[in-house]
Amino acid sequence: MDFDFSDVQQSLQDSVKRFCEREYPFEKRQALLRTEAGFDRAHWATFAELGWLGAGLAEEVGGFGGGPIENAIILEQLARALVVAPFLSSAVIATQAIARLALPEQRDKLLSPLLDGTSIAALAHGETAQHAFAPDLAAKATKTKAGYRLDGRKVFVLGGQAADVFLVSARDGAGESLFAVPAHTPGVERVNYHAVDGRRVSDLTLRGVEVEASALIGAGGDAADAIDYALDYGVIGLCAEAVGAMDAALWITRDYLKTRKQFGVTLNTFQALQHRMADMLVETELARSMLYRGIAALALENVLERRRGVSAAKAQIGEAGFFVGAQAVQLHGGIGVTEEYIVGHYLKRLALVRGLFGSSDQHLARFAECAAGRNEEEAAGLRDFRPAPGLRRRRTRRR
Amino acid sequence: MDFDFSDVQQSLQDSVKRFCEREYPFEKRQALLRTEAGFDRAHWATFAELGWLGAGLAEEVGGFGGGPIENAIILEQLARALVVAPFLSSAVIATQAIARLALPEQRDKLLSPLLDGTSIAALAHGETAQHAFAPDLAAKATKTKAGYRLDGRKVFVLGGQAADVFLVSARDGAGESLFAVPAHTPGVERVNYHAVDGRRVSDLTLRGVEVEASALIGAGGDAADAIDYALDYGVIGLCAEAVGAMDAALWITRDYLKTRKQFGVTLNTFQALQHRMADMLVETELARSMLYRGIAALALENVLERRRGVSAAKAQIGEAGFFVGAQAVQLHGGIGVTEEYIVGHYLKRLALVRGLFGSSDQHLARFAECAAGRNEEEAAGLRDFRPAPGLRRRRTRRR
Amino acid sequence: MEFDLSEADLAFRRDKRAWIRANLPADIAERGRRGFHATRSDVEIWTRLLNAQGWAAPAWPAEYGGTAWTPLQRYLFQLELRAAGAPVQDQSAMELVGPVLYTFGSDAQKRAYLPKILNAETFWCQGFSEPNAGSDLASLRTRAVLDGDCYVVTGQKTWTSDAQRADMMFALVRTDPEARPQAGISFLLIDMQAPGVRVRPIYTIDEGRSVNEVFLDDVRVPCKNLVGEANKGWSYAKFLLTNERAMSAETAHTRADLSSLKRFAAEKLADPLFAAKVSRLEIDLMALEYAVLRVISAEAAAQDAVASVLKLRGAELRQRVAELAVEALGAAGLAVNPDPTGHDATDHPAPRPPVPAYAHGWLARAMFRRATTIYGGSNEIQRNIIAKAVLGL
Amino acid sequence: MEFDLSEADLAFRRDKRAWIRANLPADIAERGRRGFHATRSDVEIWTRLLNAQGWAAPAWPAEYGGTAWTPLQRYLFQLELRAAGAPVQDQSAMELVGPVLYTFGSDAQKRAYLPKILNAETFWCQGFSEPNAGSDLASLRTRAVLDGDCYVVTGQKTWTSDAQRADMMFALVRTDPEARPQAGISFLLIDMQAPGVRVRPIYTIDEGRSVNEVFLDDVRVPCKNLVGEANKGWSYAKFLLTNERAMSAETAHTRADLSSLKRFAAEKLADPLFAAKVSRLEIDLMALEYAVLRVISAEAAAQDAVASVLKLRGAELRQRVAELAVEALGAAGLAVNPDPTGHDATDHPAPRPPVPAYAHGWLARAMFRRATTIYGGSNEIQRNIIAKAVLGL
Repeated sequence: MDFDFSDVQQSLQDSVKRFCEREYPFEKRQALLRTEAGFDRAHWATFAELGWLGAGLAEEVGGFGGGPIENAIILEQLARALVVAPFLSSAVIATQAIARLALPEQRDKLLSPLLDGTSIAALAHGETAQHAFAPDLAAKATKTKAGYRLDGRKVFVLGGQAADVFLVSARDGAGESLFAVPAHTPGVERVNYHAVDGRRVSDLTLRGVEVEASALIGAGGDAADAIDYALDYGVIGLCAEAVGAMDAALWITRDYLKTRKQFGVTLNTFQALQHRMADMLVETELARSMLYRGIAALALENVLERRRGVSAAKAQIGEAGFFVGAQAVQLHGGIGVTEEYIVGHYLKRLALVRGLFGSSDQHLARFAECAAGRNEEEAAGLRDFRPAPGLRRRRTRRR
Repeated sequence: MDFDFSDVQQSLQDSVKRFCEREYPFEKRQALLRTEAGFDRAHWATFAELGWLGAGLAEEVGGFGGGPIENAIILEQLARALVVAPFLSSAVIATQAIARLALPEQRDKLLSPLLDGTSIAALAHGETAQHAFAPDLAAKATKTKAGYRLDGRKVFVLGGQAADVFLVSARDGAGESLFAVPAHTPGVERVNYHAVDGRRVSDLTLRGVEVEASALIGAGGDAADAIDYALDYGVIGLCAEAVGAMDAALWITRDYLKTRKQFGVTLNTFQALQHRMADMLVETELARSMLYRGIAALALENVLERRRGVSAAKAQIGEAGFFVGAQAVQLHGGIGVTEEYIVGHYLKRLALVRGLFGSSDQHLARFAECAAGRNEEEAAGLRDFRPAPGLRRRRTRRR
Repeated sequence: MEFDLSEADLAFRRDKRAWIRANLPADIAERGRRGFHATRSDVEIWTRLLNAQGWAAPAWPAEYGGTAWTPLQRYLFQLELRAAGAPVQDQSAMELVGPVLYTFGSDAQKRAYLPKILNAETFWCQGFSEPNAGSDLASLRTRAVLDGDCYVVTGQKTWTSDAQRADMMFALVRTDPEARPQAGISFLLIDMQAPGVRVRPIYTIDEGRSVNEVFLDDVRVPCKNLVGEANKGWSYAKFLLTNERAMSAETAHTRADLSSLKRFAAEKLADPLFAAKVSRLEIDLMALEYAVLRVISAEAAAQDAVASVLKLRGAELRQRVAELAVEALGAAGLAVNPDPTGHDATDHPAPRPPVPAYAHGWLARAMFRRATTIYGGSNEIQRNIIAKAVLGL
Repeated sequence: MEFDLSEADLAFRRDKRAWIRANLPADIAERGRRGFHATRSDVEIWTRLLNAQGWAAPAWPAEYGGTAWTPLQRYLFQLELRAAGAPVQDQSAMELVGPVLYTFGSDAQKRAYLPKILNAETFWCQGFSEPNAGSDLASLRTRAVLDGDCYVVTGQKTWTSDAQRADMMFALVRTDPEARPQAGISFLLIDMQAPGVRVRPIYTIDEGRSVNEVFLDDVRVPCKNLVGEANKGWSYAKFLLTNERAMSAETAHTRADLSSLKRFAAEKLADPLFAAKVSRLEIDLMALEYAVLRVISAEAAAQDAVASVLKLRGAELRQRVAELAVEALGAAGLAVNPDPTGHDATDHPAPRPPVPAYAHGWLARAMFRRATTIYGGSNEIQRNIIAKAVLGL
């Protein structure tokens, strides 16, 4: 085990930090959020140049030989600066879904535009506000002469507003399939709105949407596992965002307490507030520990064990994050609930993390389901963390 | 509404306080607990003389015209002094079960010895460690020439060691029935042990126990509702004990903090401890409020509404009580976990309250079940608290 | 002791419920039940309907237009108002400045202001908090200098609720800079239209506008707008802040929220973990309701110990009910959902999301209610008070 | 970064598991898994078996009889020991005084004591706490006065774990009453059989005896029993208290408890609310386990921030697992359930209740573990430390 950064990881982190300092100071961020798009496409080009869009992909599929750790490094730093670019939705979830599902001959064509930043993708999977993991798909794909016709409705498509292409899940004869649907295909109706943290999301209605045969990703009927995998990747990405937001909120609050005076003394002299801060630190460090545990789980071959680890991370970090965010606001007092001050925006980000891709309780239930029938005796402790050799991520650049 | 004591209630409280001060200082209590019986029969005679054993019974059944309020007044004070006499089990639960179930012609014969203190009764109903409210009775009663033969097993019979007579529930042809079984009837095997707070409890095995026909309480087959009612009475009694224990633990801890020095100052100067104490006060006062709400619920004619209110009280007070008890120990530090200091014994009492007659979660579930199908619109607020006139307790002595 | 409602109180409650249902305009009720902000027009219409019955400010003495209801009856009336979705009236006027005026105001002030409050003709806001004087109110700096028959007021107020719709502000100002902090403060009534008054919105994390900064630059306030005596303002403010403390639990609001939640989340309640959270909330609310009743019913033992509990726990429950609603809504609870009345929105409103009508407002409430444990004395301040005043620590 | 166990560590773990299963006597394992107190005899047998392998004190340097295992391997070994129900060894000796002796002790002290610790021939107890010196250790008053080749020790120690079975005590005593509190303290080794040593039990709320008062009346302690230099005892004590801080989370204990709970409470786990509580506990434990691994693996960022978290959260989890077990047992969890080994019981033991064997000990643990958030620096003290040392508040 090794919890320290490699040199390559360290320089990746430094590079994201530099970007955020230069391009994403809070006031600039707030102005950007007030624009229609809510994000700057020029930033995306920078992400591509710096290699971040392929940071979580193996080299043989055109990536940089990284994995969830590298994605987490990027997402943690982006979350510290409250960046709202669709990194998680396109560069993590959509990219991982394609890398997992696409046939070797499709892969390059689908991934290249995502990795070089010319195209942004979004997974359009969920169909009701309540869906969490595996919705019973109502969207359907019908075989046509030229390809497929898609009909259905998708809600809360993360990063939907910026997307050039949607990865639309639909049921066909064979099972669940995933189709790459250009956003401006006739019959695709997109309604954009804002998520709590300013991220742009969309609802899609697909009515008789005609796509070519090549829009089908994978062999057809085989998409369920890949979608599940990509969403687990997304959940861990959210957890990384949470850890970044928690840590930032914690230390901003610490600094505030040391300067803000009340009753003639600075607030940091009040023991009750010191202890609250201590509790926040406890939650933050345990959340980070859990994030590492969740990243390890992503590599597990046994799907139940993977889900169990991912859900454990989501349930724990979702709640811990909201606690830290809410207490950061509380310790700030009135200014904490204003739009013009940064700390409330961390709470919003943490509220999104808690609620997105399944609530804490839904993940708690999934955790328990995945554990049913598990050999506790054998699994006690760390045994269950052992990844299967076949799926271990490549670590060619590891120190 | 009127939350203040009447004169009669005030003098009842004073009288219990005086008894506890005289007869139940902590050291004497500890010595008493080390005796085989764990309680002093002479105290029971005093309870009878002072009228406490019938304090919760209407005058027409030989009581003193009181109800659950009067029982709560007594139990709260007894709990403050950590009294372990079987008051709850005999003078509340068993007495209420009889008063509710017995035919008019049985009532006096059954109740008199309980009210004059010559006999102590205990309800023997639960059959497994997991039973909470309405166990599916395995104990059975078979009609014989002379009366009934009883067979079965009862566990965690509260106040069982001191009991002269057991009220044994059993299934017969007609339904659930309740039998008054003298403790020394052949075939009754009793194993006594200690509950966490020092109370004596028993497991009973009944093998071919022959009782007379007159042992049947009520008309036969009709005991389920009365047992349910008596146990609800018992739950509210437990809640009253909890409130007494919480309040006592709170103020003892307060006094300790004001005298105990550490790092050169008394502990009460530490804000984090002040705030913990504030949280304990909040829980204590809300528990008392809930106790009153629960007492009001006991009088409701609608059984679902009664259970709903009783379970709400148990779920809330059980958890609040344990919190206050545990924090009282915590704030004391090492001395809090010693057997020779009083505060840990409040925690034990509060642990019993939390666990007995159904866990907090079991009561939470019962609360939700009872609320299903309820007209929320009509019930919003206080409407549901309205007792049916028929079951309003008599208040002849009310100021 | 008697823990039940009397027949008379039950009848009172039934009557008021029936009257409210018959008289509250349906469109206003619908907006209220959906959690939209009450528009000034809604408040005017409803307050005037109540005022025609003599019920606009039940807690006021009858001679000033109040009722002779008992505190318990007033509480029951509140429960019915909230349950019906009636708009919240101008609390700054009804609950805060009104009682100060009829207790300490001049006859001229009473005549000038009280009837217009009762009839929702004048809306008020409270000018107490200042930057750098949050929980430590006595350190306020806005000063008022006597100049002829006017005070000239200069300073800045903040966290001023509803200043954007208010006609008048009641403010604490420093009239004697030499005196010790509490002693040199006066209580002034300031016309929001007066020259030198400028209101700047403070948008909050619900992306709404309910609080403001108010800048006062050489604002001339007639001396007749001084309430009571000069330099005695602190005692009027204390009177005001301890007034109606039993209402600070806001249980009627939480009860109404909980009812809404149960209506729209019926399906979600099949999930035992969610149902348990709702039950725990309801049970905590039941306890708090009875704590309120103990204070209202003037239980001797409750007056200190319990009253201090109400604000603290009440604020927590208001947060919890909104969070549960957001959770029940799933993804729809994560969508920014601007108020369709357009009232009080920010200058850059988000587009409306395609979510069901019942989802409206819950996310905004969950966010804004982080402030319930901050304003009116934060929960930390409440714990300080309990530790000192109740426990003597 | 690499968040998985290496093949070598997995192999290490498998090997140790196999050895423990093959060598731990079945009756001892059964007592351990049922949560009975380990008898001195059990500890002796097991420690000697380990010592024959050279594994009695893995953390010690190899030259003193330890192993060359990595901290991670030692942690894996702990997990396997606890999972198997192996008796907890003499922690005062292995983890506390042992490292002090091999680091600061004289050669004679090393020779005299270390081998006997490794072979469980000498059992130890810690004499630090005193009445009126709980969290504030430096205010201790027991004094040692030099008299010829002996120190004459007089005073009182309290909360002394296992003093009733100990052969030796390592104690902090005041040798220079004039110096400032920390400066005048020395570290002495005291024979528990020496004249003037008297042990009085402190029964705890589990109705067990694991702590004691130790009275020292003119106890003559040879000067050769002074560890290191006179008046430098405080620095040795600090060394000792920060040693093995990663172990303070006691995750291996909690993991073993959780496994037991899941075994006996399989039926209760069908209740979704109970299952959720168990899941939450397990998830919190998983997070804490990884926090331990971060410290053990010497992650640079973790050393201060995370280490301080371990004791605090670890203590809470030990409480929670015992409380969940009590809840799962229903009425059987409310029955006082004395240890059938009879060891360490009070002088007035309760009768054994007719409950299943798996119910044994859980109530006692739930009660006794209220102390986990008190001893070794209470959670309040831990929060103080985090606030000051980590957050710089």
